[in-house]
Amino acid sequence: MSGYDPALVRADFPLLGRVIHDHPIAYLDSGATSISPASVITAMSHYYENSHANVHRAVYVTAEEATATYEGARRRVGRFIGAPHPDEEVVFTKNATEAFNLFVKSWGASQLRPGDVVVLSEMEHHANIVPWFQLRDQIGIEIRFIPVSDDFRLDLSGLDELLVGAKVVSVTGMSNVLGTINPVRELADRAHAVGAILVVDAAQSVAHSVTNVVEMGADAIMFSAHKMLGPTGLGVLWVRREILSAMPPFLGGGGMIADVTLEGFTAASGVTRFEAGTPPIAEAAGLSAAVDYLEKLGMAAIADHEAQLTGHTLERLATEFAGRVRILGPSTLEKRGGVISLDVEGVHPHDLAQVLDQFGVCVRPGHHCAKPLMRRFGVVATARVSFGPYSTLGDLDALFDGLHHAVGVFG
Amino acid sequence: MSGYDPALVRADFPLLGRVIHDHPIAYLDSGATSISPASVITAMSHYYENSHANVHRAVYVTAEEATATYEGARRRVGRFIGAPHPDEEVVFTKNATEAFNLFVKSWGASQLRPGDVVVLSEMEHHANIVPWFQLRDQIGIEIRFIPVSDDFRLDLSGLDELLVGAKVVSVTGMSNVLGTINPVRELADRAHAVGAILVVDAAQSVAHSVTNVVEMGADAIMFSAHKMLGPTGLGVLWVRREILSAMPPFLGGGGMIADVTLEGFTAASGVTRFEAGTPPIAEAAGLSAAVDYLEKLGMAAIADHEAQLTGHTLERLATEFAGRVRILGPSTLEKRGGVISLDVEGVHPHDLAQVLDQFGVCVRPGHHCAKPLMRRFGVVATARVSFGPYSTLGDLDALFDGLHHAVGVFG
Amino acid sequence: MAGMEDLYKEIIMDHYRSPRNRGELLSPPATRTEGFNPLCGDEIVVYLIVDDGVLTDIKMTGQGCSISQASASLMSAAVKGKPLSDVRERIDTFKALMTVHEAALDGEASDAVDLRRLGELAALQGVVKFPVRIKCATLAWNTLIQGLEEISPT
Amino acid sequence: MAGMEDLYKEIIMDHYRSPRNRGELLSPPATRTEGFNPLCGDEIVVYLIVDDGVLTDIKMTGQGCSISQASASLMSAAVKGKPLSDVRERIDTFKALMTVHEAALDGEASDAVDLRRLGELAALQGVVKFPVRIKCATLAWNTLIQGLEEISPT
Ligand SMILES: Cc1ncc(COP(=O)(O)O)c(C=O)c1O
Ligand SMILES: Cc1ncc(COP(=O)(O)O)c(C=O)c1O
Repeated sequence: MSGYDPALVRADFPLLGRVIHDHPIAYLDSGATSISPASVITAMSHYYENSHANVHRAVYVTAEEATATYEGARRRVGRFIGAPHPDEEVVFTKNATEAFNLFVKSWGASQLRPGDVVVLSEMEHHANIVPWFQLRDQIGIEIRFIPVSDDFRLDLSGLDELLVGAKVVSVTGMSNVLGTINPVRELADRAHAVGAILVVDAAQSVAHSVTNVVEMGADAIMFSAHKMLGPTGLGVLWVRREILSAMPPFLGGGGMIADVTLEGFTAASGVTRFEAGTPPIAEAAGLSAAVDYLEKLGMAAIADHEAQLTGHTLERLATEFAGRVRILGPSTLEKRGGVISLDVEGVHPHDLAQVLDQFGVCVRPGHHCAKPLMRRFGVVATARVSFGPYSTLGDLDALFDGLHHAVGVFG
Repeated sequence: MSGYDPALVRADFPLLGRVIHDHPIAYLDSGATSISPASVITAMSHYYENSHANVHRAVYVTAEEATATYEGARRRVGRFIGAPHPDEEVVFTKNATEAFNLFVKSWGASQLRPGDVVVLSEMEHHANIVPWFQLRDQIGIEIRFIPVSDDFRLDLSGLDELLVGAKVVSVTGMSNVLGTINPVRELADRAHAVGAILVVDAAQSVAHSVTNVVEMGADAIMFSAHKMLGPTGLGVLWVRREILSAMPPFLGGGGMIADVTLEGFTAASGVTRFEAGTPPIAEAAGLSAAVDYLEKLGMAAIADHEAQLTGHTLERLATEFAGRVRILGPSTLEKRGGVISLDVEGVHPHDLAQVLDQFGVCVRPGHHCAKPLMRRFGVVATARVSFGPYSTLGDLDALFDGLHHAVGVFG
Repeated sequence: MAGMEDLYKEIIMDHYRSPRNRGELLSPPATRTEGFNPLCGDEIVVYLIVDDGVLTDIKMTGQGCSISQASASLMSAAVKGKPLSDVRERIDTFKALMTVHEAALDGEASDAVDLRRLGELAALQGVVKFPVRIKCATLAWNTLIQGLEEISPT
Repeated sequence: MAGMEDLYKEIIMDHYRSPRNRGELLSPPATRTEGFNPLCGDEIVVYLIVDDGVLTDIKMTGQGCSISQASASLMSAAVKGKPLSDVRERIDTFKALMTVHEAALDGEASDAVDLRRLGELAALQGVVKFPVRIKCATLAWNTLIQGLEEISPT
């Protein structure tokens, strides 16, 4: 971790200057949304103050700048995830959820036939479940779930049977509840071996480790700008060119057409066919700046830093709360990221989060949009701690102060 | 126009400080996207710097603030358009186009049967055409178009026949090409008389005159934040409560569910069922500030101001370019807004816009996402001038300087 | 800024630790109504017996946070054995209590709630300072309303 | 900042005002290929006759801005009567000219285009400084490529 100074990083994030209930804020909810460095906020203000114009269709200077900003962001984020052809593969959506819906309702609805099998996992976020259910209710596909083992891993022992008839395997790169990092490359190879494609939910992983779509072997991935230090209102869908080019449009409207008459319309070619209406231009400017910032820190360095914090937290939980706190997720650092779900005996996650708030600590209670996983482990909710590049040992001290207090009050 | 000082208004917009090719910028492209006052930009930075958190599911302070900001924006914009029940009727989307797609693919797909008639008009934006074509290709509805007369108005002489079998009439409140303001109330009454609902595309009108959904008699309206001094990445769908409550969800994912199991899902009730995934939170903060700003100026005052500029422009065109410039739209102020499409003899709109850029003047050349209308009037493109509350007579002087120059170069 | 003591009043902690009227009733004759909070996963089942216009018995099961559990317990104590008209009045008073905050947010005046008429329920007043927790407090009440609705539709 | 004179060179205005090879050819024998720019509505129809490996005739109709019209006219003059190998070379050179800007945006070095080999086409060079107009300049060329593709698929 030479060169990585969390205190310096922290200083780049205006929100971390806040004082909550007389405590410096300890933002430990990056799994829900990350916060932004000043450079991201400034990039968006800069657009609004200087180049606020619509894209694609005008010739005046600010409109050219807006177009360059927007298309530049497409290339920037494409390179960040190792996309071979950013201009032809990166689609901007409003969030990762829309990216899933677009893919399922365009690729899925056009390529899948009744009885085709879609393989998900029990640890998926609702964004990677509900759109498939909607498609099933419409065209009659079959959905199967890779089970999760008692040690919080995908149980691949029955995968061969699950893959019979499969046309797509869609799994998360990293669980937003367990922190588990899944063996994406292995899943890609096994999916491809039976002629299925592999879709990866990269929402939780993209800001915390190096992402390379080619090395992953993925055919499509989805993520959100707001979980990678960027703004709300922007998601990314990357689809391999060969697959994307066969996908029919999803939303209809301006910007996605080649022609419209009173009789019908023809869709544009290329990624713009999936981007109907005025796109999130300022948000794209923000995402570019976020990617710049992440790369400046270095994705490997960020991963190291967060692993250190995660290890520290797991250790302190084991020593200070043995038998009182169950961790819903792997208890060692192996193949796990900086998301730690707590189940504290006698303290409901909502109450825990409320007590922690009094210490300036931000953690998220709830089902984390993963109700099937909650049921699998017999809980209705957990309190989730999650890290970002700006997290520090000081945040952890606040967290543990609060945990001790909560156990005292409710225990 | 007592009290309305365009110079003072102009000072609120940072972008208007720009100098383009040695000219102060004359931003005359508000029909494509408006620019934002400092208060809107600051409202978003404020969110990112102070309350950047996800909404709805957390108990800590910044998350509560984010939720209050987001839900507050729903109420704010609901009141702005006279919605009787903002909390139950205002849905946030990514733009007006998504709002149309949501409505067509939720309400339309669930309520319309093969053979049902949808009545649009020849002057619609692609956003109010293509989604209906997509639905037609899926379920076999019939789409009819109210023709546009030679004087650039809806030709309602055959409306009774068009309405036979109609379940929905969907028209624009104001044309984004012609500037024509349509008789929405009359259309509402006639649609309702045959049991059809009325949908209004308010994208062009909402920032330029008073909007009241009840007085309009509308059942649903759509618009975008970015055309009303607000940010990119946010649209609004308002649907009357009785109609909204029967609509099935559109995008699936987190936040829109009541429950998810391995067998299926049940949708949440209320507007959140249409807002899957992390919503545009900063954008909602920006929209609130934009609405505050618009109301501070006063919608009636803005309408007056823009009418004055429009009248002035029509006059100068008639006196300085008689016979050389055709206006695609009404030539008087009656029932028309501040959008003026020019067809200049011998000067292609693209070239005109390019020359105007040299004078710091921003106008938009193209088909304005209204290709059927372009065909109706035998042009492939126009150069469109459009006003905002910050437009001034000085902008018009620059425009006319440029027009004279362009005619000189190309004439 | 609201402090913890506004939320976790002694009465609330007491009802949370020793919930009243917990358990099931045979259904039928009792009605059985499920409620849940999709945002946080809290669940409740409310059993009701109404006899001659009186809510003669109420029992509840479920899981949830201290606020939702205590609110349920407080509610059961406040309505058990009461004529339905009294029960409805209690519900209205509780609702008024919980909407104070929304109204205040909107900058509108709200009818002050007479706290003395609330008895122990007044302990829930602090919840309105924590808007996200209002949904926790109202879960049991909304489920009660639904249950009564099933017994005698209005 | 690029000025008007970079875009509206004299040669361009000349080809715009007096377009070469305008008109139609009987099809068949000529191929007829339509192209259009969905962003601005410009349209073009390119007629081609290829005889024994030589583009013996080319004619065009359509409407568009000065850049798209002039580019079409310049193109027709540059390829008419040329062997297909020469035509392809012209196309490649033109493409290289138009991508200079994209590459420069990305901060990558690009092979310099030998302007002398371009002849009159060099007048289009200024277009790259106006990225939005590149699509205007390339419309005719892309339509030509498509037409040749129909004649002898590669
Ligand atoms: C009349 C009209 N309807 C719909 C739209 C679509 O708006 P957006 O691009 O924000 O989705 C526009 C703007 O382009 C418009 O002018
Ligand atoms: C694993 C995972 N997938 C998908 C999503 C959905 O992202 P968004 O809400 O930005 O659409 C999330 C975040 O909530 C997530 O954690």
